[in-house]
Amino acid sequence: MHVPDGIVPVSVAAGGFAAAGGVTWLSLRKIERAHTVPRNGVPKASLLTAVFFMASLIHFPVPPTSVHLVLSGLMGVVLGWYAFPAILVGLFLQAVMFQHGGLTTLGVNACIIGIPALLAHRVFTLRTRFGARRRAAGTAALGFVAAFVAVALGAAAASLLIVTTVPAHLDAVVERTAVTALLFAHVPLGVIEGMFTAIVVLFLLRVQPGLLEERF
Amino acid sequence: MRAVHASNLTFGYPGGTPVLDGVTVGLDPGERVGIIGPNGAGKTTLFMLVCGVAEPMSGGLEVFGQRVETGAFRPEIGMVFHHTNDQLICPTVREDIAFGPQNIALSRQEVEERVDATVSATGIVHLLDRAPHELSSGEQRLVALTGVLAMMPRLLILDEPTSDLDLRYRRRLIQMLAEMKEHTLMIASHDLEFVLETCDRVLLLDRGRVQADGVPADVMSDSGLMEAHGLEVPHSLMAQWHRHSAPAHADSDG
Amino acid sequence: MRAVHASNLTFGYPGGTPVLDGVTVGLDPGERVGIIGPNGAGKTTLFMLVCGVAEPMSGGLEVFGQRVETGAFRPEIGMVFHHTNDQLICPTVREDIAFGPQNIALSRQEVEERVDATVSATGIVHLLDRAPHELSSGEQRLVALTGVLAMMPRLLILDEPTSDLDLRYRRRLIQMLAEMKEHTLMIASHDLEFVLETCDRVLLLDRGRVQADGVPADVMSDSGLMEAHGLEVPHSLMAQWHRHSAPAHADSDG
Amino acid sequence: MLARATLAAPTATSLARWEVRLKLIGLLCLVFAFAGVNDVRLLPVMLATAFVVYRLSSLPFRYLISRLKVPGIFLVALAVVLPLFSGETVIAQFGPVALRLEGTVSFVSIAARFVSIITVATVLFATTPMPTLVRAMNSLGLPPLLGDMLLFTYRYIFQLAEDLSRARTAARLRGADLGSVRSVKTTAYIIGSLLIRSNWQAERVLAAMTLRGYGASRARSPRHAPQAWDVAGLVACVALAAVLALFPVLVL
Repeated sequence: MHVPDGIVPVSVAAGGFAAAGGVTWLSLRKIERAHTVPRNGVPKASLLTAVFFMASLIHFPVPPTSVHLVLSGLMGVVLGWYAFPAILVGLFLQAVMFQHGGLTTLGVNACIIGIPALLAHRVFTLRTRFGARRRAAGTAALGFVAAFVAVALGAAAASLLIVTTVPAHLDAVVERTAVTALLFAHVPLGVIEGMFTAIVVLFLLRVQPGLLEERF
Repeated sequence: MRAVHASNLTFGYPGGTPVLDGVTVGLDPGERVGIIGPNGAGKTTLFMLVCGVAEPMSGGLEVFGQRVETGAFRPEIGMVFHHTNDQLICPTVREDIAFGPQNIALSRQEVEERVDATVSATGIVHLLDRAPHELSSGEQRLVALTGVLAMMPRLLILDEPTSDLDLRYRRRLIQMLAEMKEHTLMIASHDLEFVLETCDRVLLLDRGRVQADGVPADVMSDSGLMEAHGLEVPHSLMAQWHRHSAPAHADSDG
Repeated sequence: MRAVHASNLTFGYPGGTPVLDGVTVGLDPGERVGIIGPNGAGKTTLFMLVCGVAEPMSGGLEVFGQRVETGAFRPEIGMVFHHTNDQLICPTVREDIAFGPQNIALSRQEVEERVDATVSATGIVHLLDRAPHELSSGEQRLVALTGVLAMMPRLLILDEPTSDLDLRYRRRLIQMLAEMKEHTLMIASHDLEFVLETCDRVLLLDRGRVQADGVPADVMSDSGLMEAHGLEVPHSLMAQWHRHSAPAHADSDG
Repeated sequence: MLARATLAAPTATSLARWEVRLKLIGLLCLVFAFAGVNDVRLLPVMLATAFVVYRLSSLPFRYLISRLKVPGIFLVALAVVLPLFSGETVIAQFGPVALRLEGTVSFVSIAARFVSIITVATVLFATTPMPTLVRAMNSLGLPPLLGDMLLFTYRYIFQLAEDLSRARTAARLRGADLGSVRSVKTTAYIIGSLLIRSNWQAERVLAAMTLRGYGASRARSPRHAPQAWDVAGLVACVALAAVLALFPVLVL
């Protein structure tokens, strides 16, 4: 789901940075509005980002290969507006430490993963509409949906981008097949992400519901 | 058959000095062995090898007569980590203790029985519905121990079991260990008094080698040996010396 | 002017039993006060109040004659946390030690001088370019202490400073504290021998109250008092008793 | 895994001593110019530039190879897809399999860009300690909050790597099979536990930072006055980048 260096034209890379810059600016503004001392949220956001970073290195076997978690949905759910800066930081560190993703494509990747994360957050806030009796089931279901949708959106964006920008000589049919194939390849990941996120949010709901409520 | 049999065990990272440098040691079933030594002596590494988590560079290692295969699951080996925090992962204490038994595919009823039995043995029934994360460090250590005991290990490994414990929990642990007659114990600890109270044999590990092996009171009262390895003779052994020498004159004190 | 003056200090969480329940205590500048008691006695909470991290429910609190305002930065108060890992926040030791001095807006040169001076005082020059996560727990504790000392605090608070320390580092710490004549010290520790060696006064805290306050050897040798609060008379004090009684007959031992 | 990923210790070469902000701008200019290279004739120039920069850094080539390994898998995939399926001009036919010109060309240029960018980026990050780099980015306009988050995250991922690995080991010793999809629940519990613990730890970290004056005043970032040498390096990079970027315009 990460677009590596050297693939997309420089105009797309630049566009990615511009968009990511805009969303970051918006996120920071929202954070500043919500807090008297915005910097006090930094340790929390950073430590949780570190957890997500480590979690995204865990592989699950999906024969014939294995997948690793993206966690865009869960990050949105837990971090709120901090999710976008957090994802930017995580992607930067991944690119620098593992050459996973890319440096020139950092902006593009941040948008592919970060914007769905913000969306996932919106989806997840719907859980307040569930009554106390169905709170757990509703939280789990929305956790699943939020994560699945975030992965699906990210995968769709990445696939479209790669297929349309890379080989200038593919015909339309092949292109469409490639996009569809890439999308379907992401279905197991979406399901695993959804399950994973649902279990984590249920866990947090039972042990420390505050982590799902507060927008530090 | 020996409980643990390590011969010439060596472990290290490429390019570095070896963490374990030819450790040969045998433990009989039911022995309670304390492992002392300064930080970085190789205590935790030895445990990781015995548990099959890390792979030795060379040397042989058998537990209960069976070669330790790296990565293979051996339910008869239980380990309570120094950082017990990392060992407690379920939303409630009850689930956490059931975690191990569930993994070895026991029936639901068997799992429940195991949980009940272990929990009442360690006296933490009142904690069952709490989240492990909100417990005090002493309680966490008891829960981690209970979770390991629920696997019914024959070899129980404790890494710094008294760190962060206050005296009440420390005493409780000493008492519990005293009652566990059928387990083979390996205990690494900086708390020499604790080792003195719970173990019937001690290994002094330093620079990856066994520097001494014997009866705890003997090894630990050897001030030259202890100081050579960054340790001190525990105060109680110094007091003991006085006590030993005192009785003849006890009447003149009264 | 007293270094610390707390009067009837109370702290708790809504609906729970109070963590501190009317603590009144005064420390003179230069005093070295050990705080002992079981887990949950309120030691760390007391420190959090003195540092201005938490807000008391009621009661008065002054440090060096000035009221403690919650959240206000008081560079003259330094605290080394129990979990030193939480305190080492920069990617390298050098930056971590410079973190505090930089925050009080010293010039670059002043910051460097402070770092150099403190680092050589605590003897960790060789660690400067290492990352905190690759240090041993003993080294981490020294670095955290250095980072706090670089702020030149007058009141130094240490929470369980010997936890996870092996004897080499423990001895080094004792020596360093002995040389720091001008600081007022507050030390919470389960390591009673350490308190005995470093402090000239001890407070026994339990259930949120000061249960005893006096000379360490006196308070800690009172076995009835100690046991009532989940503590034990340290072995060295028991040995001392023997030593005190022994001399008259010393010749007959030789 | 993380231990191997740790950045190489910055070496004492000229590139390590290059004033960080100028180095950052210079090398990033090169990287983005590389990303825009489409003309096949420029590929050798680009690769040569990357090679020279890497030589100047004195980093061992083994290190670069190790950095290229992981993302190289993606290249291998492209090496199969593009030359065989993209384009109409067949240059070679092996039974049903045809090697096509356009696909081969686009694969070669993607691969060249990819290798060049990673080479220069590796130099940038391996010769600059992360904190210095972030400080420089801050002084070039990166919002302070983002810089702080970057440094904190970087600081604590190593601790979390250890926590996570211990937690997984502990679970495995209690019989958990972490190599299966069924382990999703166990892994979710472990991550949930780490989130809760990190949340509490963050409170302690904040307290510790506040006690050392975090936020009391804006820390000054250390600045070295750039030497002529530093500026020359920047000029060279920008000039090269400009040539690469403007070549198509100039030639036409």
